[in-house]
Amino acid sequence: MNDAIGLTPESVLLVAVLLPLATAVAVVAFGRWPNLREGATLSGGAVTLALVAGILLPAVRGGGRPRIDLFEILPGLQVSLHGEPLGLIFALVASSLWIVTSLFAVGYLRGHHSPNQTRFFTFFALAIFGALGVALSANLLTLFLFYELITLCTFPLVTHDGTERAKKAGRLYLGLLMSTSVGLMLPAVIWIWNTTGTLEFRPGGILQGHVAGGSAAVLLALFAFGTAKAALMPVHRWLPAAMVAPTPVSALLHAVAVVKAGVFTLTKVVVYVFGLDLLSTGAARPIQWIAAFTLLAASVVALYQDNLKRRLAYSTISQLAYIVLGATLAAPKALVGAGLHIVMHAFGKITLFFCAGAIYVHAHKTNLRQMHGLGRRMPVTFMAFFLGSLSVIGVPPLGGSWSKLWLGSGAAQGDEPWAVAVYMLASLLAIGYLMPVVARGFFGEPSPDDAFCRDQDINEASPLLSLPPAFTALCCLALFVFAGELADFLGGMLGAPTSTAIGAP
Amino acid sequence: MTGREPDGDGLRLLVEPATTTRWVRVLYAVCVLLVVAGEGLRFFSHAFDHVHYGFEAWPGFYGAFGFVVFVFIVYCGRWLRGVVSRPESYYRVDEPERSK
Amino acid sequence: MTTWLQSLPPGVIMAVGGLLLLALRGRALQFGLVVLPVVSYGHLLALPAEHVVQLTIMGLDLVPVRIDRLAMVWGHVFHWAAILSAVYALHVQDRVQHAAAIAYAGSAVAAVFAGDLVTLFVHWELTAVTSVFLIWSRDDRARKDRDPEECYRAGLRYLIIQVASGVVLLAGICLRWADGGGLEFEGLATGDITSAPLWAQLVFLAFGIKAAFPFLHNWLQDAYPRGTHTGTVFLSAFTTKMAIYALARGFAGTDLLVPLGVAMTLFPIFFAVIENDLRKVLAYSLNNQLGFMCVGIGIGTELALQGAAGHAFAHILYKALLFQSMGAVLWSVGTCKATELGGLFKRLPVTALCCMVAAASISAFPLTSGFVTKSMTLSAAAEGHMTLVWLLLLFASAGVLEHSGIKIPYFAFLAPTKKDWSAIERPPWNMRAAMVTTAVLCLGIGVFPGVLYRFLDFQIEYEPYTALHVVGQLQLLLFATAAFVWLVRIGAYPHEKRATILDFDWIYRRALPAGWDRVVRRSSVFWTRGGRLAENARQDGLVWIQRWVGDGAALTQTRTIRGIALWVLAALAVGLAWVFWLH
Amino acid sequence: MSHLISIVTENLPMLQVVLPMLAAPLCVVVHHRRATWWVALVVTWASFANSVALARKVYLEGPLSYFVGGWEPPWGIELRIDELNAFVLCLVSAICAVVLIAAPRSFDQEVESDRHHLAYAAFLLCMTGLMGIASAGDAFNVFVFLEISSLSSYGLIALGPSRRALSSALRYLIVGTLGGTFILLGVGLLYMSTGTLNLVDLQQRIPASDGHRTIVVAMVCVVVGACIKLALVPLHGWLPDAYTFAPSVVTAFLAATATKVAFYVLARFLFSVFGVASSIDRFHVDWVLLPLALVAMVYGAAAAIFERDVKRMLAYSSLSQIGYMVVGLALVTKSGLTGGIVHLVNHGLMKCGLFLAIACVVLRFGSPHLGVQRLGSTHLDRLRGLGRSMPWTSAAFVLGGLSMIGVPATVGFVSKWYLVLGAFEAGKWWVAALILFSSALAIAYVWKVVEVLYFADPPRREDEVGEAPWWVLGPTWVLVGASLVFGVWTAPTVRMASAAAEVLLPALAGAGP
Repeated sequence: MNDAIGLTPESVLLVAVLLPLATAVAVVAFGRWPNLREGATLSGGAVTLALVAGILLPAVRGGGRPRIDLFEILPGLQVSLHGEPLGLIFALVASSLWIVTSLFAVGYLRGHHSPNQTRFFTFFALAIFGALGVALSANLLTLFLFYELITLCTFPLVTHDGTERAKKAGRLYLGLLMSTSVGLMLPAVIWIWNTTGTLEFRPGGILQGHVAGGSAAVLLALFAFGTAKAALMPVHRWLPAAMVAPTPVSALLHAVAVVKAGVFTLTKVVVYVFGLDLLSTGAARPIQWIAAFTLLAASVVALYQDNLKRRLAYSTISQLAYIVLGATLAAPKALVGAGLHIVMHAFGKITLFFCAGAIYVHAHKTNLRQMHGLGRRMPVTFMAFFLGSLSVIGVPPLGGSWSKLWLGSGAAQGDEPWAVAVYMLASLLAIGYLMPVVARGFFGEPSPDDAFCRDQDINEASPLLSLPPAFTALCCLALFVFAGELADFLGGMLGAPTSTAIGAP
Repeated sequence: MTGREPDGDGLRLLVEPATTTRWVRVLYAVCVLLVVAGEGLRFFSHAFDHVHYGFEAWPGFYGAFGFVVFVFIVYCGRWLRGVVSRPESYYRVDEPERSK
Repeated sequence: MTTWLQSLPPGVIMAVGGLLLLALRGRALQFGLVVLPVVSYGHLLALPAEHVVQLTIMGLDLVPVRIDRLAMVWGHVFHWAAILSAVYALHVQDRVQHAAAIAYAGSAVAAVFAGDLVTLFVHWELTAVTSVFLIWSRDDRARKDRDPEECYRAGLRYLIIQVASGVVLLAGICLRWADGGGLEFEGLATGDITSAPLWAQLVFLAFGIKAAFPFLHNWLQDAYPRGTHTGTVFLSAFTTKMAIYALARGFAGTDLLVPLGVAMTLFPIFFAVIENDLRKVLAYSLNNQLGFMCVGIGIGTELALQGAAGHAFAHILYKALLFQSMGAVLWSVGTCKATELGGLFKRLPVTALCCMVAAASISAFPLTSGFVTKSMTLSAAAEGHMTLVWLLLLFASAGVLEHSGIKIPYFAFLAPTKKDWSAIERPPWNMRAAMVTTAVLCLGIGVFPGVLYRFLDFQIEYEPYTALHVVGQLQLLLFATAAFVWLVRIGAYPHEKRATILDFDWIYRRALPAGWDRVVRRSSVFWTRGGRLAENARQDGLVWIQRWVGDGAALTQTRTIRGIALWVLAALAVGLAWVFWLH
Repeated sequence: MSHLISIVTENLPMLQVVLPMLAAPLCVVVHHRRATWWVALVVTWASFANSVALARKVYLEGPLSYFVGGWEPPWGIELRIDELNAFVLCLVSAICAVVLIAAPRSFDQEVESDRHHLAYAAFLLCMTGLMGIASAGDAFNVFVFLEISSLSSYGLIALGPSRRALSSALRYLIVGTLGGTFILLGVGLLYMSTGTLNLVDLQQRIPASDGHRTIVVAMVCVVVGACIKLALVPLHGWLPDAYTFAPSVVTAFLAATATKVAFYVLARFLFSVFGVASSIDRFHVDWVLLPLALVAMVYGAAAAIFERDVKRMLAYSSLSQIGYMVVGLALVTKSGLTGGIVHLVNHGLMKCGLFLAIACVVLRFGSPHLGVQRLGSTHLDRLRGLGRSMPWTSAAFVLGGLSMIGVPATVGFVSKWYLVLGAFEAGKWWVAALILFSSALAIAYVWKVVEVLYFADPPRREDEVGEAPWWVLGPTWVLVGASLVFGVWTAPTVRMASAAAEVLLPALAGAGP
């Protein structure tokens, strides 16, 4: 039936990527009518999600790998899109969270009487355009193209407030992200092109037999630091700085588009460019160590942050390192874990950011020490925060526990027991930096001059602010149940022989 | 919900100084009786035939063991208190650090 | 319908239903609080005695439900404890506490019926994150003992350690699964644990944390005294006994458990003697009781295992009763510090009597539940010819009498005091009802041990009431009591004193943080200095670069014609020199 | 009619040089401001069409020779068009055609009204010279056209509104003449030792004379001369001031063409005339040029970061970008050379667009010469908050800047791709690293302006004038648009550039992409 109306998976690839772009145009066009404008965003998101989930997902699950070549950007190099499990998962996350985040953004920006809302939603849609492009790119060049697009389109979002701090953060954001991608990732891409003559993503990788272990290590390092969006130390500094952005942007940065594009790129490169065999020779060892260090160091730093969003930012750095470590462990299970964690962390972290945003708009509080007893005023928000935290920590029955299981098991499978220890230690640290928010919020004693927390009449934030986090928190619960499906689906990226190695049916 | 419970005057016997001494004497007497009972068992039944260890059959073994152990524990406790006892506020967080 | 109910893991009704309590208040909340454990128990009883549910997900063969004889022991007693504790907590109007407590009880039950390690892990962690709310929750009745800040910190420590146990378990699972091994939760190791595979050792460690092995035990004494007056009753019943079950299921006959258990029976005794907070005394006592069970599991014979199971069964009840009575004191007086109490029996006679029943039970006086269960472990040790173990356990039995049998009732209810308690409120009816019921159960088990053994479907015959056993035990207990009296009379018994007693937790509450602070401070000096150096270097570098290429600097100022010409000539000269040199 | 057409088509190579040359005196004669503009406009667009047609022909039929007046070499003047020339011709005429649209509005403000006809005449003469260089088939005519273009460009620069335009022009005049003299010297020496001036003949005869001292000296002279015109560091001294003080449109025109043609001369002489065997293999000119180019690349970018005058900043950026081109040349690989040549066009497009955007700003504020403010009208502080009042100009600047950085889907990326690829092909990864480092520096200087445009508050409310006229904005966007279009649709530029690279490096033809 889909074929009858011309919606082959191939054409859907293109349409799904272009829809956010069209949405951006519509947002500009409807700029004067806010409700119409938001309607454009939401319907764009809904259609995109429907296309990805309704047509691409079944096609790829059925073993299909739809592919479409768009145009030749350089001789011999096409801008092409393809659908494969890992990318599709990312596309699903991006398009589904786009809708939720947009809803939240409406509540946030209107509640906050923020100026330049049209600009905001335009670049928001453009960022999603970039994210979907990254997710569905069929070769490194296409990926690089969209990767840079995300950086550029999120810059106006990061600096949305236009203050001196925002400007400074924007400078760091753009400077770090672009200089690393241009300075490190681009040469890696060209190096690969020069060595192998192809930039296609192929199961099993394209580098096998072309580069030796040492070169592979250097190449991997170029990718690991070139994708500064993955926030490996020491190229993580943009992330806490970018916290000056409005909270929906932080949510976008942390969950939907930016950081996920970074870790997704790394995972994708490991699977489809390097291939597991090449990396299992120890070429990934240095990056593993750096990821492990980042994982722990960022957690420890998070413990000391009083500003809630900064705390969450460092938590994100740590969680991204989970994925980077998982990807570079180059064991089948760890890769599935990395893919799973992209999803689990997306939903968990976006919940936390929504909550932080709701608290900011409703109670005008940014710092932990001001939030004592706030949970009794905003129970839904804090309950959502609790569930989101548990998912990030990796406690059942929330989705995050499964990705932790896969990652840990992958570490063991890759014969790196220390990595198991690192994962486990990090989840304890995560309790240390997340649970105080819940405990203080619900049970803390508000300070005597805190009229807000002491006022018995004040209640939950507006539905547009409190329902999105509640929804995503429930998604975290639901993901616990559906993680099996996800893992089986992700196993498909490793090809038939390896998917039996991970134990997936 | 509360208040219908009778005052425990009946139990006062337990602690009135005049009666405590009597209770203590009763306790000592029971102890002696128990040793006697143990010896009685030795002679009038075969209970001690099945003990696992020979020393279980010593006259008043359990009683002596209990007494000595108890005194030992208490003296150890007194010694331990000297080592590990700290002011009650030892772990208390300094005021400035406490959240407001 | 039947199949759906049958595949529902026992306890899940409570675990999920507990969350629904969040939406209720008033009568409905009270109703839900009691009905949920009752319904859950009904569900369990309706299930077949031997029953397994299997499930495959992500290539993992899971067994969410596995019902058998051993699990049923815990299944019964956990439900009893849940129902009694729920009744005990009826007067509290706090949705969060109730929801947490019921969900906690439910997940503990579900953990007991987990047939594989992953399912176990799920419930294992659930008990942690639900129970912590019982420590964090506010409790207006216990303000004096529960400084909110201390409770918050203790709760956080508790949660971290509990989840640590979970992640160690998970690490074990990860290692096992990576090898492609099965994850069934049954007989993971036996004999020498040091020669077991690493994953099994990790699982052992995980169980050990929750079972409060020596040096891993402090969360118990740290957190339980900080629970709410009703919350601690729940806490005392589930977490540790769930761990004991897990050890019995996975590590029966593991040699190391015997010395570990002996150590656990011994060291808390001495701390309990000098501890002032009576709920903390009970926490030490709990630790000591766990030691008996560990020894039983370590011995691993049928008698020992059933001794451990029976002991756990009886223990849950009398320990709950002890905490209930202390909770009642807390509710009435607002504190459980021995220095603040004494002579309460006049005002709280029912509580006092129940407390004494519990004290007698834990001390294993004949006709109480402790007598008919604890002695199995000792017998098993004796039958295994473990003389030293046997002697030390006997030693510990006298110690139990010291801290739980005498100290608790004496200092709370009997000790001479000048305080006038006539103004204090008496515990509400539901607390008293729960206490009395529990006390009756303790005595009933003691009087009719056969009923218990049959009820638990024990496979061996054991007769606790032999004349020798009764006389010996009475000798032990009464002579020890006599020693107490004598010591008090000669003034040698240590007076209670307000104090903080250091334990191993000093390491992570004081030493490590202090060391870490020093490291942070040192390194922050280093960082700030290094940062300043780096910043200076950056500034200097910028200045230096600017000096050369900045606006109008040496290299960018407008050139004189002569200057440009000189460069041209130089270029020409260099070029010529270059080519002629190569020529 | 068809006869006429055939005359035109047969004389295409000639026409594109002769037309502007004839139109220049016409402008002087006409003397009317707008009329002269129309004359110039028609001629440049005709030349543009001419170049495109010619390029088409070259690609379809191969290189073609044209003998002026039908006299064959060595006595006549030969115009020889191959893939490389055609490419350069297209760029020059296209830039001329587009820039000229913006000229009148900008001249109205910056050039005294009675000198407009002179400006157009000089413009056309300069174009003549540049087109001539690019199509001349013999070395002497290269020199002659070089002088034509140079002399007229001195005049153009001198028309600038500031008094310093004169001194800059004078400086350029002297240095440029020096460069021209060197080239003349080199050409003379070549003629001395080979007896021919025809480039093709030279190419054949030089290997025979195998490193004759005279030829070596000639090579040095030509390279140094070309490098002066090219403004390769350290021979760049004339450039920043000349670009800064020339009229805005002139800057846009010169920046996009003059240095590019000089690059053409350098490449032509090094690779075709002297040949790889001599210039590279024997005398390792690349060993000298590569370090200089790398220094230029980094130095230009670093200087641009600190520069507060936007026009001057772009001038420094040009130095850096010239460095890229020379790097491509000095790598002596197929991809490197392709990168250098494609960057010649790409940089022409984007830099011209950027300078035209600046022309828009200048239009809004008035020139410093007219004394609106003490601050130069192109000073960074004058751009504060322009993003709001001049959205289209600002957006054009941003897009041009992104291209300068080398963001994918812009022309800058295409150039960078081939340059880095060339560096990898040559096994010089450190060159790749420096190229990318310099790109990272480009982020800094571009973003410095972007921030001022969008995040700074306008200094004074009365400055809220509004957007520049479409007569200037249009060409700006045409160029910026082109730099985006050719960033995605790279087939024409890259294919032409790689064909040109094959002309220069026939030995490497077939290697690489």
